Amino acid sequence: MRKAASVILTLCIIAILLVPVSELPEFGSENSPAHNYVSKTYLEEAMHETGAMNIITGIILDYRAFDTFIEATVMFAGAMVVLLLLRKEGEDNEQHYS
Amino acid sequence: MERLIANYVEVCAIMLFGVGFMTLLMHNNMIKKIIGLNIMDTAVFLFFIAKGYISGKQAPIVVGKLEEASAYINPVPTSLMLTGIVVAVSTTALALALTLRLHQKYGTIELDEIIRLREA
Amino acid sequence: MSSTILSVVSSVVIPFIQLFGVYVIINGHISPGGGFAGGTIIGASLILYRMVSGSDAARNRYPYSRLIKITCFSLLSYGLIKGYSFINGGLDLHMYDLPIGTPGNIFSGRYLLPLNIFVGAIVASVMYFFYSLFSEGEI
Amino acid sequence: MEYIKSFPVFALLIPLMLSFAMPLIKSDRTIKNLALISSASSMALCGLALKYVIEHGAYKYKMGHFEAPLGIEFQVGMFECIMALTFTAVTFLVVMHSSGRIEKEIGSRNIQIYYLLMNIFYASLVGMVFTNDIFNAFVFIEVSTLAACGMVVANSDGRSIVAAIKYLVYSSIGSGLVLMGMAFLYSITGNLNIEFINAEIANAWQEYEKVVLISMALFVFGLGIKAAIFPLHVWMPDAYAYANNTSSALISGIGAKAIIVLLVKVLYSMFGSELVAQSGLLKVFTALGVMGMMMGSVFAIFQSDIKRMLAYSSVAQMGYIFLGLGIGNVLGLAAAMFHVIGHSVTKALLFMSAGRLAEGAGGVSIEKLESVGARRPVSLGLYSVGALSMIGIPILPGFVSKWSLSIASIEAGKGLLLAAIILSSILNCVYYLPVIIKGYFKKSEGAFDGIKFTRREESQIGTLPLVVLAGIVIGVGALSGDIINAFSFEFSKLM
Repeated sequence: MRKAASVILTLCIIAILLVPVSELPEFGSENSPAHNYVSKTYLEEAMHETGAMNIITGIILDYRAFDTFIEATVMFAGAMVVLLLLRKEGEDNEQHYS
Repeated sequence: MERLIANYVEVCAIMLFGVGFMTLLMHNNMIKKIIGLNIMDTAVFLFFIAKGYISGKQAPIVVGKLEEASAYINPVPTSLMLTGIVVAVSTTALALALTLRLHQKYGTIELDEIIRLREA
Repeated sequence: MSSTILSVVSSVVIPFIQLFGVYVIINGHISPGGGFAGGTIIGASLILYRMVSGSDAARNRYPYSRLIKITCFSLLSYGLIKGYSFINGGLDLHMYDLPIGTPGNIFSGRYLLPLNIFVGAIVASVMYFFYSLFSEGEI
Repeated sequence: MEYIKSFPVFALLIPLMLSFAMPLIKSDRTIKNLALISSASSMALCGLALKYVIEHGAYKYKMGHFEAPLGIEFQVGMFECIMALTFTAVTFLVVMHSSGRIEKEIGSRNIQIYYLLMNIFYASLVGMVFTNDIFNAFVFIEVSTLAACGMVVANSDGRSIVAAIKYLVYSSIGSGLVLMGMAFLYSITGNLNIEFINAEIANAWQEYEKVVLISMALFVFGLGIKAAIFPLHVWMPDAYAYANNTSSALISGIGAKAIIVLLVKVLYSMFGSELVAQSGLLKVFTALGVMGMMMGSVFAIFQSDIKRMLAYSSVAQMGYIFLGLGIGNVLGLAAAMFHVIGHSVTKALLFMSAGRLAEGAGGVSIEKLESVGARRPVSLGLYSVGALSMIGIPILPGFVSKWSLSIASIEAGKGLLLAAIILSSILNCVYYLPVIIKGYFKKSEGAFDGIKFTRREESQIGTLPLVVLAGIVIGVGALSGDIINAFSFEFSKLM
């Protein structure tokens, strides 16, 4: 019973999500609204304003550096929680610091 | 309807999302649930990056001379998905660590058995 | 897993993997790659070293205390550099900023190079943390 | 040059930087003091930012050198500053209260990591309230989920691990839906800043109508799972009940509330209120709200464990908030946001005092709480302050939000909601009053032997934050008039 219910639920979620896909601009089309002035400015200005030849690095480390800072905290928090969970007895503090 | 065929990558992404969601709901084993979560995350990343793609354009890395903006694809979705991937990595690592602790505590990772053990 | 073939081959291969990882981090703002990709490569080489030479040798070479110091130091300096530029930019103070330099060479881009190095260090040690905690429960 | 403009950024950076420094510090005492200092300084900075906004009005703060559509920016307005001040004040008092009792709750090995996660948790909530960039808000949601998950499993007992896994799986589904909604939205608007998306949606609305509706539905469902509205609340009771007292006070007090603040920002300043009204979302909110109020209270009545009862009462209060969102007029929204503040302060007080009662009675089940007043008079007194606010006794915030919600529903012509509010208040009494009555008036045999009737229960330092929190609850009730006016003025611009 549970399996049938989850299959039906998933199928109707897929159907609901496919409705807007049929309205989205074509895949790979030149003039879709997503490629507006914001991405054009990134492409043109990134090299002059941030000095990065790799525009993606320019975006994540200079334009949207706050995003990447919080995301480094995500990684750090994930590592700390895994450390909290899987650390066996006598690990962290007792170890002498070389 | 023909737009669905034109947007075949987005349709595959949504199918993948459905597959991941169904794996999540159908299986009781924790590892399979985590696999389902990963499939869902990958589907969302595929969908997001597919929106940034412009056919016939090159990657937004300036090689030699900076060509005009219309020679490159849209860089924003790719840079966002870098963050999304790291978030997915941390969430999966956390879920696997919790599963390991579950196994140590209850000896099984079947969620319905654990709930039965807890009730008993 | 400590057969001689493995240890010999890995002692040859690991330096090159780490060199490649450092290259990917250093050239993050010029060629494809960057902190995340390079960090994962270096993390993989640490994991390979731990696999081949066993956890005791790995614990002496990459002890928990040194790794947690590296991670915290790079997170703190990322926060300080970027905090400085948030305040500096947000309030339009125009205080001193590193020069952009000519886009082609390595020391160009205001804070891109140090930030890439810090992010690479964080990602490498976190990947190594995940592996050693999952396999033995201690670093 | 007013440096005060950058105070919200400092309020966020200080806890993060201190949490990065914590693994290097070895003595637990320093770590507790650091956590206290960082939450106190965040609270002070948010207070000063609020004072600046009252005098000079709202402003936008660009993070770094780049303006809005390219870089990320903070929207520092009256609504955000009041919410951030509430969250940091509750955190400060929870941290002060926890410093004496954290060893008992989670043992002494994980203190360092626990306070680290607590710092990251409330810093991400402050960030979620201030940020004006939708993808930045998504990353903040993820950080707060991971940190909250870490805090739930800190006491490493089997049930909290199962609760944490359920919590993580549900919020991963939620963030997957939110990210999918963002992908749809980005594909038709092209930028990520909330105001700019609002402008783009205005002209992309006719052409891509279904895409906007579906992305709004995805946002509501994704954030709804994380905010634990009624049908999607399944993960919440276990997570709150089996976590230790400090984490459940913090996560229930401010965790779900920041998601509600984000939902309001997404709906009203990104999609626009006429779009929300047009899309029939208000009817969904009203239905969810009424169902949540009723079913949450009904579940809470049948609970034997006091912390699970409080968790289900959170579901009922979330129903009130969504009822306020569903009414659709300015007063309804202002009343809902006032209820967010009132509930976050009261729920933190309730969870902390319930934890102390459980220690006094030696168990979480409500039957054991008979005549616990003899052993824990102060905690039971504070618990009853929170409970009376929940029931809706005048002067306390619970009453004010119920009162303004009913006025708003009459104004909006939906008088029927009045019946729901009154019925749910009666249900609230059914499950809050017995604990107070049992504690004070019932006398179970053997309850009084071996107790010297001293007024002081244990350390005075421990009860100070609770008394201050009870004072804040009463203060919020007293100040409710101008808080609601401030919110109504703020939301009238958005509506």
